Amino acid sequence: MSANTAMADKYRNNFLKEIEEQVEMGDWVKMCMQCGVCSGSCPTNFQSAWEHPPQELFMMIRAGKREEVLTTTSMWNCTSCYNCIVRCPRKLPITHIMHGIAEYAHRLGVAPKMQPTRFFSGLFWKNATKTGRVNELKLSMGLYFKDGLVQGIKNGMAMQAVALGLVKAKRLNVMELFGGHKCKDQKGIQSMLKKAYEIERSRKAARMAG
Amino acid sequence: MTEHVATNETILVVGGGISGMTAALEAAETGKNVVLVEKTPALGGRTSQMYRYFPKLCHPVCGLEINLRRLKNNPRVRVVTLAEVSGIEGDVGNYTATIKVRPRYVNENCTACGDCGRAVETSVDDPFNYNLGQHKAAYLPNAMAYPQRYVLDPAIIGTADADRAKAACKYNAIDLDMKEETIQIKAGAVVWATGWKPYDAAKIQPYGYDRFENVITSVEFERLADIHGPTGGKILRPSDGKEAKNIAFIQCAGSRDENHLRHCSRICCMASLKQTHYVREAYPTDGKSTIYYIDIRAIDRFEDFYQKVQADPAVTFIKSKVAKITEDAQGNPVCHGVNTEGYKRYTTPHDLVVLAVGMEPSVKGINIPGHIVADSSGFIEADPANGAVFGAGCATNALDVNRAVQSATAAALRAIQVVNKVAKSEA
Amino acid sequence: MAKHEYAFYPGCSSQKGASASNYLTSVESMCKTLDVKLTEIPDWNCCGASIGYAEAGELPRHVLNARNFALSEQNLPGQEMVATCAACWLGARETRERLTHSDTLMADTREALKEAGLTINEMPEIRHMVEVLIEDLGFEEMAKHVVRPLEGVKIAGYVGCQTNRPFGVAGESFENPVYLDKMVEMVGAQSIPEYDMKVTCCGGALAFSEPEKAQAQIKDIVESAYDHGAEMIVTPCPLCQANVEIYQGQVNKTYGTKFNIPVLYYSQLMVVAYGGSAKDAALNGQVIKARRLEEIAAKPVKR
Amino acid sequence: MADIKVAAYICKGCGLGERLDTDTLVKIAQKDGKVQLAKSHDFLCNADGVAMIKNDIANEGVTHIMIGACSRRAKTEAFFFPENAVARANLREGVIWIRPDTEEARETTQDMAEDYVRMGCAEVKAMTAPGGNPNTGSSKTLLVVGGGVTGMTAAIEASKTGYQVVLVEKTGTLGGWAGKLYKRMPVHEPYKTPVDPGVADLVSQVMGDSNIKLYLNATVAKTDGAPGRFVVEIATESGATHTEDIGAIVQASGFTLYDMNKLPELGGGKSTNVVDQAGLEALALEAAGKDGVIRRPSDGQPVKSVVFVQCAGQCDPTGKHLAYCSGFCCNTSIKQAMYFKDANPSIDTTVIYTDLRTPGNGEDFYRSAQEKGVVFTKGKVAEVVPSGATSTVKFHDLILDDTNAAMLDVDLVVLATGQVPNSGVDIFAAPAAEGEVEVKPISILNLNYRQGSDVPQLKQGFTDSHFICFPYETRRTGIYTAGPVRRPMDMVQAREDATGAALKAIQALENAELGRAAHPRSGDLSFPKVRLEGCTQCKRCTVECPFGAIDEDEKRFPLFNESRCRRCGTCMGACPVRVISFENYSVNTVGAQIKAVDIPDEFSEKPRILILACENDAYPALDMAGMNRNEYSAFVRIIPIRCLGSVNTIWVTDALNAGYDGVMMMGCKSGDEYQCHFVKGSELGRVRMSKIDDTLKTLNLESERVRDLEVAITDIKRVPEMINKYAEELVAIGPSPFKGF
Repeated sequence: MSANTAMADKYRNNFLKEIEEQVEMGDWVKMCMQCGVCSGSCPTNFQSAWEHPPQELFMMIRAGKREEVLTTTSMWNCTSCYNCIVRCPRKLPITHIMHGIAEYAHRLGVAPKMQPTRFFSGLFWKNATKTGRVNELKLSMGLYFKDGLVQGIKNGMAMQAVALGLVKAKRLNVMELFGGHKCKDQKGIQSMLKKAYEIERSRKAARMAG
Repeated sequence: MTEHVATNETILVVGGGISGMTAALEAAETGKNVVLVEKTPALGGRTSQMYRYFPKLCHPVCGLEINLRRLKNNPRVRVVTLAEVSGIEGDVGNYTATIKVRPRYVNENCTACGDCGRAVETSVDDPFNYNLGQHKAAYLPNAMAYPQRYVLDPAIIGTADADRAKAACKYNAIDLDMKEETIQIKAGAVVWATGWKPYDAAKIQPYGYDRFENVITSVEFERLADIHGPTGGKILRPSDGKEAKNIAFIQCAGSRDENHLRHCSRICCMASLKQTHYVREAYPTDGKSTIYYIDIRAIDRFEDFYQKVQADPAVTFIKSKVAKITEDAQGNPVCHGVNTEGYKRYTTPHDLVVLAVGMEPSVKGINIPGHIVADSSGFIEADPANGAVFGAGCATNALDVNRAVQSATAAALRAIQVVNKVAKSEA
Repeated sequence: MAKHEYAFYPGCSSQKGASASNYLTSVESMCKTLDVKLTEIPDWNCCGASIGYAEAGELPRHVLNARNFALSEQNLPGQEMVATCAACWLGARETRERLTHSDTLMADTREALKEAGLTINEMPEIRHMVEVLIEDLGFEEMAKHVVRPLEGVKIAGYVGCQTNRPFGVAGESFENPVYLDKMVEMVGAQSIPEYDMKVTCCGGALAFSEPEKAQAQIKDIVESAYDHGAEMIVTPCPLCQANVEIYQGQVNKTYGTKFNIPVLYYSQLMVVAYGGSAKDAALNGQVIKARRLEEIAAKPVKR
Repeated sequence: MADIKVAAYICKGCGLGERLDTDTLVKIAQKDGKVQLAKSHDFLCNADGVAMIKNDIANEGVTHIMIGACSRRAKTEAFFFPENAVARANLREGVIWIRPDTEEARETTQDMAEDYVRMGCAEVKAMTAPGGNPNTGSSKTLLVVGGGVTGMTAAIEASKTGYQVVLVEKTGTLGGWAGKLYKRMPVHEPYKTPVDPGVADLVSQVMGDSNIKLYLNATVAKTDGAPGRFVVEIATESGATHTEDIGAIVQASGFTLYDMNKLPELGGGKSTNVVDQAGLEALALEAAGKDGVIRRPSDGQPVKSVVFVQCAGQCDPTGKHLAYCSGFCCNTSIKQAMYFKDANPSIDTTVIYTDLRTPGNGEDFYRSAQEKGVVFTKGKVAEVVPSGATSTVKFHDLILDDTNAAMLDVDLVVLATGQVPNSGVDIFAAPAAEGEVEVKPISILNLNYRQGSDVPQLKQGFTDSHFICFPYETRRTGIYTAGPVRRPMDMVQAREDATGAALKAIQALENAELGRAAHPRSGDLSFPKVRLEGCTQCKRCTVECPFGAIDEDEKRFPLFNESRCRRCGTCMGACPVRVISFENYSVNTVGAQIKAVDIPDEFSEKPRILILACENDAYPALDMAGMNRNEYSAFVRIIPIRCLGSVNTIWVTDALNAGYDGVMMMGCKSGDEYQCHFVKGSELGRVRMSKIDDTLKTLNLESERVRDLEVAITDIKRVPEMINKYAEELVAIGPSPFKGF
């Protein structure tokens, strides 16, 4: 049984409870009063509409629309601009809730597979935690080649001008592909993070049991 | 109104708005002596600055006229204007209030003939019109002003203008040597009716009240609609004097917001619904109102007023807390947000935006002499610890006029109970 | 002994040959003039940035930042941590807030840190360089060192998001912060207080993953700068700087615009105003050259 | 009439001296006004001027004073002579301030001033200083009808003030609705958790109060008399009736929940698992008595899911159910939802609302409920379908715009049905149409009044009052309604309201003893006198009095209950034979002024227009027009009247006969949203004047010669415009044929 169905089964029809226990800052969802200031403050929602803006997601969660919420691309449009947070009259940490729901959907493996930001987000984290520091070049390459070699070259070409400009300005170092910046104590970082994941997993499990 | 001597059978009423006047008059008409203290130069308070009341759309000054007549005929009420209570000593049945009285520079000889106003050259902001307009530095506070007596703005004292005013007065009513004085008033009980102040709209940064001229507050809008207001009752927008025909009303401007006021101010929804009538009245054929709201709180008998406005095709309701206001090239404020009923995004320009600002108790922040128990919003709570200092009207809660009068009448009785006990013990 | 000393957290983008290396260079020269001593936190690591959320989860993210606290505390005891990158500052500060308000989270963090042989006793304060300049030195002190005012240059102060929300610089408003405008005036240039895109989001990490969305934002930001007659844009954030500068060519392709406006860091303006050379200010690091500034930097210093 | 000495004083201040020929005015007062003493003064309102008048009163035996100066609304402290009859000729606001200061205007302006002096003299001569009401009562006992929170509070507060109280409760127990509550919303911070209703405490206070005489299982069988001297018969279960002497009455008859059986579509009456808010309180009390678990009525199973339906049968524009919102139900549902969540957080509780209304600190209560996990859904409930032990709630989710949203397997549905006031018989209700079965509600007060048994109602059954500024002023003097019978309200407000009503009642009985009028002419000592010899028993006065002050004696003559009277003069206006008058306001005081005006002949091209202006709104508006120097025609002569209702047609016909070219009547707005301070005065006046056309025909005059206008106190621009327009129209119509007769 997949992690997703396990959870769905565990929380039967109480999606709100599931979100409260399993999602970072999820226990704030119930405090929303549907004023919509978050949806109206979101830049990407205004550039090109989210499928479901934050306040609507909160209502859907209360209405138990589990499938729709976890599989939507919406949260992945968050740019972490924090407009919603500072304007929310109920002080909901909306940015973090968006990240939290996204992370949860990702964890359950139900988030839209090739959603570019989902992909990039994961890529970034791996890139950053591998050596302890971000390797911008590898990061970009990784992203361009996410849809395979051909598409990668296309993407690369498209970004060529940009890349070239940066290289000229000594702000992109081709040598980064081989080695590049890194922390000394990579081992320590790895085991530290491994521990952190363990603890977090056990905490969430405990919440579910309790 | 006369100058009776205050004793500990006297009731001190602080605040000359509708709550304070009601408390004072109800007590006086029950045979008690009252001293009514008002901060500004004239009685009437916040409601006298309103154009119409909901739900009857009648005029606040109409009720004020009656209350003033009751006052003029009642020797038991002594009115002290330009006065603020700075301290209260003593205990139930035996208080002594210290009151600072600012100089008016005009004595009782004044006939309100207006000669000084014509003589003076300086103009100053007119607080009665929320500084939307100016008046001469020698002025009658407003058309209904009681006492009906001119005031000199301290700004001109010691200038040639002050001398001009003095020279113009045939009745030697102008006394430039008046100084601030401190008087003491004995009282058996105190009614604290200092009312409310509109929440500082500049603090609601996304709405740019401090940046956009055509974003105003609901109380300012009252002055625009009022015949006695700066535009003589025409609804013109501040930036360019253009007729404002397409007006947005934004609810919960400060209220129901943990970044500002945590409480719901109760009256703002009704105020905006009422103000859509002003738009209709001013522009019967092409006036348009849009109300952005979270919940319309047209409580109890006001509901049918709400239903009437809903039926008006010139009024649109959008369930949304406006996210932010920007200004376009024509100086139109533009509302950005999402209608949460079915998720519709909007970016809508208006001629004028009116922020339905919340009610903040005037007592908030200032320290009421004699430790009053107030809630976290600053409203006075009914509490034995307050002794014989009784809150009334909007100093105690976000109330409409009807409820404020209720509250003031109740406070008057509580005060009477105290002075009656005093009278008994002294008899 | 310098006037001000801080534990320095440069962040990934400020490393040599990385996207904000010019930022670092200019900050170093700026600090020299202002007698501010920055000591790099040994072996600091990435803040995780907000974009890491899909994999990061809560605790790992905080642990990552906590490691920097621990290192700072251990190696530079008593010093406050200063970040030049808005994202690093925000990530670190967020972690600090959460750890302060949750004992469980703090306990879990300590447990994880053990694995790296580290621990936290007192978390250092987390400051952004801009905060240090404004709060610890002050505009007056900063202005003292101006020897080559950037007279007649009109500059749009683009604050962006992360130095401004949710924490922001003390006393500033989320919707209309003015500290950048003040800095612009401080260096003798002309500010544009009415620049209405000053807090518009540049699209952040979406610039990589969903460029068209980010670039739509960038278009507004640059366009408005032009509309207000700006010759250049100044910002306190590496991601803002990069996004707004390097994608202008692509924006032009998409929207048929002719954008070509330099985007600089406040530190670069200050270095030039303080009499530094184009090199000190790392003007060579601009993808869109800041000619006007280069000219000024070439001028002799008024003494 | 006792020998009177009239003195006229003309002020020269405020430009009167410059703009007018005041010496002539003094002569006019002597010659035409026929006053014994006439003086002018440079500055009449200053200490010296006032001293002069006081001296004349003391040493010259002056009894009647005519002051020709500023408006009667100005300088009231200076010209305060309560012992004397005083008239004010408004030469400032009413003459020089509304006329241009030009040579050509000088003559007409002077004419105006002279007429006002004549009018003032004529008026004051027709007045006498009021002697006071002889038929006062002196009972200082309050009657409180209703033993709920409102009634108990009124009783306790009155007792605390030192008054005796008779408290009548129709059931066997005190407490009313609140007595049936498990808990209530908190009244102090923190507004987070329901608290004890505190009714028991009120009950014990009442029981332990020697000032309060309590009748349980009792009703008011008959209320006779007037403030200060009510005689009330109280019928008790045993059949015995007790008679009490009462000074004033507080009616706190409360409310009944709207009947949920009228809401079958919401499951009302269809299943025991669909209850109203009272039903839920009962379940909560029952649970509290046992294991604290609220159980499903149908089978006693613990409730695992509950849905609250807001505005059930309320806020209904169709007219089928209640049109209004009851105000308290949102907080009540929130409170009741907490009953469940506080006991067991895992119970699903949902509140379905369209607009959630939690004013003031109720917002904290709302937040607290959300924290506790109560789910709030903005939606319109279409249908509640009970089946077996559970129900399905079908609704339109307004946020997700889902018209087919539904909550399944709901154990318990609570309908927030709202308050219906127990306000007794609607005495002005239209009689039931043919075939329609009329269910007359039971009277609360059984008033033995000519106009009916209960306090008049406004809209939706709530008792009538000057709703905004003067909420307590019912249309039955000395009887004050409080609590949900006056408007929908929660307990906190009801207690506040009760305290206020107690004060008004105390005030009423105190003033009744002194013969002083109640609001709005508070303190007025005048009262209507009737010359019964002239009365034709037409009953118009008894029918029209807005306050039901006039009954009929056994000989069918009008019987005035002075202390019920509010001095509006409507009876005086209604009387066709003009036998009703007040000492300081009568057919004569106004008639004399009308006659005093000097009417120029038709060749003078000086028309005359009589304006009868309501003293509460129209007259102040005209004053303020003057203060703003908004000019109007010099041909008008304005007489302030107490109320349009007091206008007697004779004034109009007299004026027209005397050669006035037109008459304007200015009164307040009437109808549902009336602005008349005597409630019905302006309406009655209008009805009366609508019949004036016939009179005009008999005089064969154009109907344009009389104009009835609705004027508000803010019409400071509009009124002058209307006057000037009318003046022009009259020129077109031509002069009155009656001139010079």
